[in-house]
Amino acid sequence: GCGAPTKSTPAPASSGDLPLKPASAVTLNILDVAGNLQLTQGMIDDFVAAHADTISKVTYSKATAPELAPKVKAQQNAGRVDIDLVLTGVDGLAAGVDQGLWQPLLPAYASRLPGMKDYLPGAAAMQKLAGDFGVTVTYYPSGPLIEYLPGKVANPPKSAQELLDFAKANPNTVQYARPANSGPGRTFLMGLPYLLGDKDPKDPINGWEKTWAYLTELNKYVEFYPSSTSETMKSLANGSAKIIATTTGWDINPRVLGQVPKEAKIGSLNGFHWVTDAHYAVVPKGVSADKQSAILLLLQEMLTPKQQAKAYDKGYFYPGPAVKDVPLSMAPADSQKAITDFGRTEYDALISGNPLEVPLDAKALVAAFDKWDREVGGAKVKK
Amino acid sequence: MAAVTETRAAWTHRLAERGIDRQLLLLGPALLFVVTLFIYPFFYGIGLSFQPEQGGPFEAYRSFFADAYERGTLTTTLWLSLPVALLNVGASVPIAYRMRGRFRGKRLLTTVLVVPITLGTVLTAQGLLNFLGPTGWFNRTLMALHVIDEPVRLTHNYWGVFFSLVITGFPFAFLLVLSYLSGIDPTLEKAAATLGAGWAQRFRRITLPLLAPGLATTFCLTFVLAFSVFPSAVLVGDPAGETRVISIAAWHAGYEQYDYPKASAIAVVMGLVELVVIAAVLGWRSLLYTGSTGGKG
Amino acid sequence: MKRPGALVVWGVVAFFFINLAGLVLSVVVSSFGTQWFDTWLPSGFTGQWYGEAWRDFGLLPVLITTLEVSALVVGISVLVGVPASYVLARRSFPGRRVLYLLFLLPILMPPITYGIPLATVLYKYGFAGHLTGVVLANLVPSVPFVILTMTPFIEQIDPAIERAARMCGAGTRQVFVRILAPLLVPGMLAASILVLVRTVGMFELTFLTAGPDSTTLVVALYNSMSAAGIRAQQAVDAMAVIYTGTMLVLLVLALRLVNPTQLVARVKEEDPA
Amino acid sequence: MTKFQQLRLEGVTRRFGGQDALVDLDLTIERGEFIALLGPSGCGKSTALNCLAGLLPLTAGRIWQDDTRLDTLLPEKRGFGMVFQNYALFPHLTVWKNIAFGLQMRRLPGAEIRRRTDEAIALVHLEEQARKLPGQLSGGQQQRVAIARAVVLEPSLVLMDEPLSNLDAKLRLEMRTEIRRLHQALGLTTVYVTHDQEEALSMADRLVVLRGGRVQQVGTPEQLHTQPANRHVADFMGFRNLLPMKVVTVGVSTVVEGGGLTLQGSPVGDVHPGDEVVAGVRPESLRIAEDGFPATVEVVEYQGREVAVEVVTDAGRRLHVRTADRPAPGDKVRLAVDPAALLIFPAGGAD
Amino acid sequence: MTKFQQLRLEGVTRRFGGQDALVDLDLTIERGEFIALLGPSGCGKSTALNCLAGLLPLTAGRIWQDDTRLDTLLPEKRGFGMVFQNYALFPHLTVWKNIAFGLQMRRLPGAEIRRRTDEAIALVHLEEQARKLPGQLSGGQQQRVAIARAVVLEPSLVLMDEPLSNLDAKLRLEMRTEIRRLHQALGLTTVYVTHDQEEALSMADRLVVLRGGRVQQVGTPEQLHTQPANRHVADFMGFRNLLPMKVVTVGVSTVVEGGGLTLQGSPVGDVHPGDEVVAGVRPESLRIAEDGFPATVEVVEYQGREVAVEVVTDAGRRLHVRTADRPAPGDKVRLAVDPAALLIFPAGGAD
Ligand SMILES: Nc1ncnc2c1ncn2[C@@H]1O[C@H](COP(=O)(O)OP(=O)(O)OP(=O)(O)O)[C@@H](O)[C@H]1O
Ligand SMILES: Nc1ncnc2c1ncn2[C@@H]1O[C@H](COP(=O)(O)OP(=O)(O)OP(=O)(O)O)[C@@H](O)[C@H]1O
Ligand SMILES: [Mg+2]
Ligand SMILES: [Mg+2]
Repeated sequence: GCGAPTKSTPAPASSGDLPLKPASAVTLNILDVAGNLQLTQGMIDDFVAAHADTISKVTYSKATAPELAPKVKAQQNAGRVDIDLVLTGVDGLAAGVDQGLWQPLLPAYASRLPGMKDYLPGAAAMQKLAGDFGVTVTYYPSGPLIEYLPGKVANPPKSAQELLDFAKANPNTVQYARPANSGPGRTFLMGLPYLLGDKDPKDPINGWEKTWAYLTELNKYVEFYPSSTSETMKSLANGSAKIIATTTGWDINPRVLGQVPKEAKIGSLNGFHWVTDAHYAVVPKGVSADKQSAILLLLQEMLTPKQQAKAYDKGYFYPGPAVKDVPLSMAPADSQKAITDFGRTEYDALISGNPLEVPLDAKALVAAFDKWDREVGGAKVKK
Repeated sequence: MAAVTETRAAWTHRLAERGIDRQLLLLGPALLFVVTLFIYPFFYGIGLSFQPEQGGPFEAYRSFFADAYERGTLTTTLWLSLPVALLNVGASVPIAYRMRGRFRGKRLLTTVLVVPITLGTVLTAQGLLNFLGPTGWFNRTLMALHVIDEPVRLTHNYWGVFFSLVITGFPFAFLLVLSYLSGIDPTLEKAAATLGAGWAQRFRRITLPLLAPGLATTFCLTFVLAFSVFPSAVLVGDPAGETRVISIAAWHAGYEQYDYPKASAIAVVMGLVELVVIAAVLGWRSLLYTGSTGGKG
Repeated sequence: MKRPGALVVWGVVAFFFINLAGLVLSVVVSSFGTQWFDTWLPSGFTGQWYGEAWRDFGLLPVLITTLEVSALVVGISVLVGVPASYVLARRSFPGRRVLYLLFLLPILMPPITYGIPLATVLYKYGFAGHLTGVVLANLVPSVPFVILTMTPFIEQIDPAIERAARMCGAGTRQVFVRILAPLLVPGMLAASILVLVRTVGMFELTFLTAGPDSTTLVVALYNSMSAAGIRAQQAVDAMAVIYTGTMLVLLVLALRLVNPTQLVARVKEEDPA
Repeated sequence: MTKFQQLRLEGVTRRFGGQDALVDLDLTIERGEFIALLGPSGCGKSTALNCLAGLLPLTAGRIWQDDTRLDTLLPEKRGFGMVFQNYALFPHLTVWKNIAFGLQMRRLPGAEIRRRTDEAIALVHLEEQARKLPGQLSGGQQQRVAIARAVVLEPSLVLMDEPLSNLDAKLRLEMRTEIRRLHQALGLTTVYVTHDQEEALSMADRLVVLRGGRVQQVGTPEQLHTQPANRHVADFMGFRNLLPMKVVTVGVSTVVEGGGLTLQGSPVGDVHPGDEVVAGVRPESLRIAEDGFPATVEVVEYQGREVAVEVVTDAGRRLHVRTADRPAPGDKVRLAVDPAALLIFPAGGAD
Repeated sequence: MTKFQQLRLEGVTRRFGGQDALVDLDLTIERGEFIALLGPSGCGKSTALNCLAGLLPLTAGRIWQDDTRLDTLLPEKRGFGMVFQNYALFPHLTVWKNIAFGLQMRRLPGAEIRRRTDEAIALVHLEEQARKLPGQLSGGQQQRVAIARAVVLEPSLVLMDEPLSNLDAKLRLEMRTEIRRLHQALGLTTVYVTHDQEEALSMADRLVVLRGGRVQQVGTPEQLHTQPANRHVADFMGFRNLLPMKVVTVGVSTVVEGGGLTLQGSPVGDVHPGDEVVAGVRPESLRIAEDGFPATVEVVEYQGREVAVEVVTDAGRRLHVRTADRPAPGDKVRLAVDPAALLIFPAGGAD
């Protein structure tokens, strides 16, 4: 049978023991739906260079998370899976779990991935979220944070209420992107219940009364919600927005890239909890045993501190490494330079000084998006 | 033997009278494509829309129509696509009409008019955001000229999507209209001129009716294009509000909620609405003259 | 021969184009800019974004695939679509309307309804995952598109001319090649350009059926635009410029070869005075 | 392309949405014959040609070429040539290419195509226009291209639909001669539609007169000219004066009277004393003669050697006369008619 | 729509890409005149009409309507009517609507439009076809629509480009009469292109003969018929026999000789003994007479009352003769020609 993804279709799961090493070198097709390659491509290329007998060649392709499931599903239905490894965020992972697309790697092969034992606490929490299917490869605490140009905002708000007051006083200058299209947008959304002390921060429909009230009130002073984070960055840079929502990565990387003036500053709201984020490696069902074994070897290597240090990148997923004891000094030189120039000393204190929370699961998140779209984003149109 | 050929001849003759003969084989390859590559997947999709996870076979449709927020996407989309299609076709006609005949620089002008077709959604979106944005050249110029004091907001709302659809849709319509127009015998207009018809009357009474079949097709195609707008509604529009078009709803259902039956149902609704509009247009067209648009010789 | 209408028309056209030029230019300028905040021009210029885009997406093979796919799709859909539209335009036979509707559907239905099952079918028979699959999938909306646009063109041609050709002993194939095709050139060109644009811009079907080595430019572009990750605006602009540049080259080539407005049948127009 | 011996039309009928354009046409065309179709505008001449060519499907009837049935064959398989009434030139091909087209379809060697095309172009005097497109030609030039395009193929049957209508007198005469010459030299069979009696009479071996889609008469030019089968054919063959009268006596010479005139003539078909009849006489058969009946000249039209005169008899009958004399309007003249030149048709006519 | 007194063409010239289609046409058309343009195919007749109608811009020259300059005016402002050689009927309008179109453009009241349209339809006998589209009409029917469409407007100037070429003889005669009648009744001014000399001679007040875009002669029908200005006009006016000869004596009667013949004729223009000349005689002016020169009959064509005969003189000259006698091919005949009927033109011709 073939067709659109349905939950029941079983795909051939190559269970049983995998060889330790592929019989002969394999080629891997890697699909990245999370922008993860920016952090890990170097690790993978290193591995391939060093272990040509295991992986002879890698092809990379990129897509957006929602497109992942249909594509994998179509291939699995037809019995020809040509995606061997997927690098994804929470959303893509969950979509695949929901559809039964992934090959469970854990706990069967946990022993082959010793690096998993050294996860940072936040990364470990994120790994729990992934269940048996994904292997966390990079991790960061994310946000919510606010960003502003010191020249335009002398007294940045220090709490959620102050942010609202600021928006009131300066209408149309506070911006966050539509959560469904933006990491900082959704982090801001998921972070609010903690800031406002909502009943159940994990239940957007029944537990977020204060959050929704707050967003509705804020909405009055927000001109519009861009559909990408880059847009908010642009607004900040050209002065049409004064305060925008951001995360650690979105703070550092755009400044490195010159999207946002270097002098931009971040601020945090009193009592915020980090809503963490991570990228996972998953293997679709139907991938041959040889390839799976090669992937396990690759992941094993990727979780070593030496490789993890590459995740510092240019601050895109700051800090980035998922495992302990990976100081910046281990990172490549250009990465170190970028972080030294554009990084912030206050991050260490903020990360250690605020609680870490895992994000909403996929279902709850979609529900939150939907509610946000209807009640906040869509409220601008008079129907 | 003779009798056999005779009956065969009679048989083909009878079929030919009903308009069936070997020429219809020319339809073959196209049919093959559509049947093998489209029909099955299409019915699969339709079938899927009647198999929601819970509820009866019409649950997916019911939930779409019961929810004002979802249902509203229909009007939103029509409110965007109908004016755009009308404007695109409507603007192409006078421009193309001016460009009949030969004149120097015609090829250049045509090329320039058709060039926006190459822009693609992304460049158009980026350009609109850059150019019409609050600090874009457009607002800068207007402010420099003191036409306005505050930047006007032309992106992330209805107008952003509208402009983007005009930019991508206009050359499309123009190219078709111009080509259709070139197929009309210019002598007919001359004849009308000698009968005292001024250019407006010539246009309305002669050119327009002869152009109508082409216009109908052009309108349908531009309309369909605008109706299924997706990327620009997200990129330069306000995807949660003003420009939450129906494809966003379908996308949302399919690729965010993973509710494929509902996504299919929305897509089917989309197709049906388009079909209604097109049927209206083609029905109107079939009332008009269709045939060759040349005179004698 | 100046009429007031003409002035208005050209005025509007000119306004449209000035803005359009500004729009395009703003992207081009931005793609060469280092930093561009609240100013008329970027603070500096660089070509680095193109280099980055080129490297990040391995654009050379992507461009080649794009060209191959679009040439194949355009060629096949014209070859298959024109004869079919001929029959639909010229002949009346039982079931003609049903067929017309059938050909209309693939254009009407968003790929979301049939994309996944289509990709499944193509994967099942081993077509998807490489060029063939991408081409086949793109033909699904393209063939009907050609049929739809060509029908009015064919109706415009005087059937007596075809009859004359038959009397000269030309069979159906020759009537097509020698008589109809040249007369339909403007139509076929218009249809081809539009199919080309649609194919190069067709994201969903291409993505669903493309393999790792058969992605086209638009897939790369969309990913640069909307895939997760932080990318410099300028890099996206650069990608968009590359995309547009490619299309522009194709379009100008096409227009050089044939002038869509000059229907050879109509040489009665005045020659330039 | 094989030469046939005979072409038989059996009950060929063509209807357009309930309206008859051609009814029950039976005709046998022998190889090498030159047949002219004549008849008033809209009588079905072009329809008949189109049916023969296979361009219009028959509503009923059959066409046989010797023993093969022709009406189910595609036009391009019949190997006929046709000059269309509205030319139907290929607008995108030059004159030369228009004419060469058929030869190219036959895949003849290039040299032969060139030779024959050039010959055909010379035949219709279009050497100077050979590189022009049809849209750049005058009406008559276009028509000549159409003729050349059809005859260059030397087809077994040529169908010509008013091929000379847009040519001037001189060229028309010349083309007539050329067409006849080709017809004879190449042993073609020709079916020729014309509205010009003189053309039909001078060129054809046999004439077919149609009216309202129905055959009125088939015969040699002479038969038609001298013995039209009914008053419609007579009307069409130039018997411009058709006078309703009554038969007085039948005998060696039949006498009819009416409208103040009593005339003698030759009956066509059965007439009996007392019958209502129509007496037909050509303008050129009316003589100005002393012993004739009186009439007054009303209109005189100059026509070169002769003048066309319209006269009114004393009883108010209007008659057309053609004469080399030059009467002036208002003149009183006396007119006579030779009994052999006055034909008497039953009034009902054989519709 | 105002009636004018005079229409003046001054040096009207039209070139198509370097090729002259009409050169330096000077012509004054008085109100109420009926002018016929004649000339061989491709001589520029349609071009002249199109220039007058404003459908083709002039390459040079001017057109004046009384004191207003016309050639800069848009066609729709000139208020002329035109019958196109290729009809140019509106394919999407029925016969009725095609004819009513011009009236509707004038915003006449509905009742009047209906009345006048119906009248025009009756005039051309198309009552039964009124609801058909042009594509469903026969060639002659289409042509009649074109005529009706132009005359229904009763324009101050009617331009007709071979309006009767596709009609049968009977209808053509009738239409001719109608056109003349309308011309006179409505006081129209008419410019009429035809390839049919007889038509031109019988209808027009003045004829303009063109050749290769240049005027050859302007005059009354009679002048043209009897005194063609040069051998080209003669050729065109039916002097089918044009014999290159040499002048022997000039005097009361000019004697020419050549090709074994010695003939007497009337010179047109200056000729001197010894000049190379062309002697022209119509086929109908050659008589079979005992005292004539001998010739052998080659071809005999039946043409109704008369036959067209091609003879060859003993010296091999080919001559066309029209006679009521019926010689048979191979017969020896003797031919004579009246000196008044033999015109002698200088050989150079006045091109
Ligand atoms: N558009 C054009 N381009 C080039 N040459 C042209 C064009 N139109 C007409 N001609 C040429 O101009 C000459 C005059 O053409 P015109 O149509 O006036 O002839 P005509 O006298 O009406 O002939 P006919 O009796 O055959 O209709 C012809 O030789 C024709 O080939
Ligand atoms: N497609 C059509 N639909 C309806 N009626 C038609 C169609 N074609 C021809 N007719 C009618 O059939 C009749 C015969 O037409 P046909 O063309 O054979 O006439 P014709 O003898 O060639 O006349 P002409 O001498 O005027 O060309 C005409 O009355 C015409 O109106
Ligand atoms: Mg006809
Ligand atoms: Mg002409």
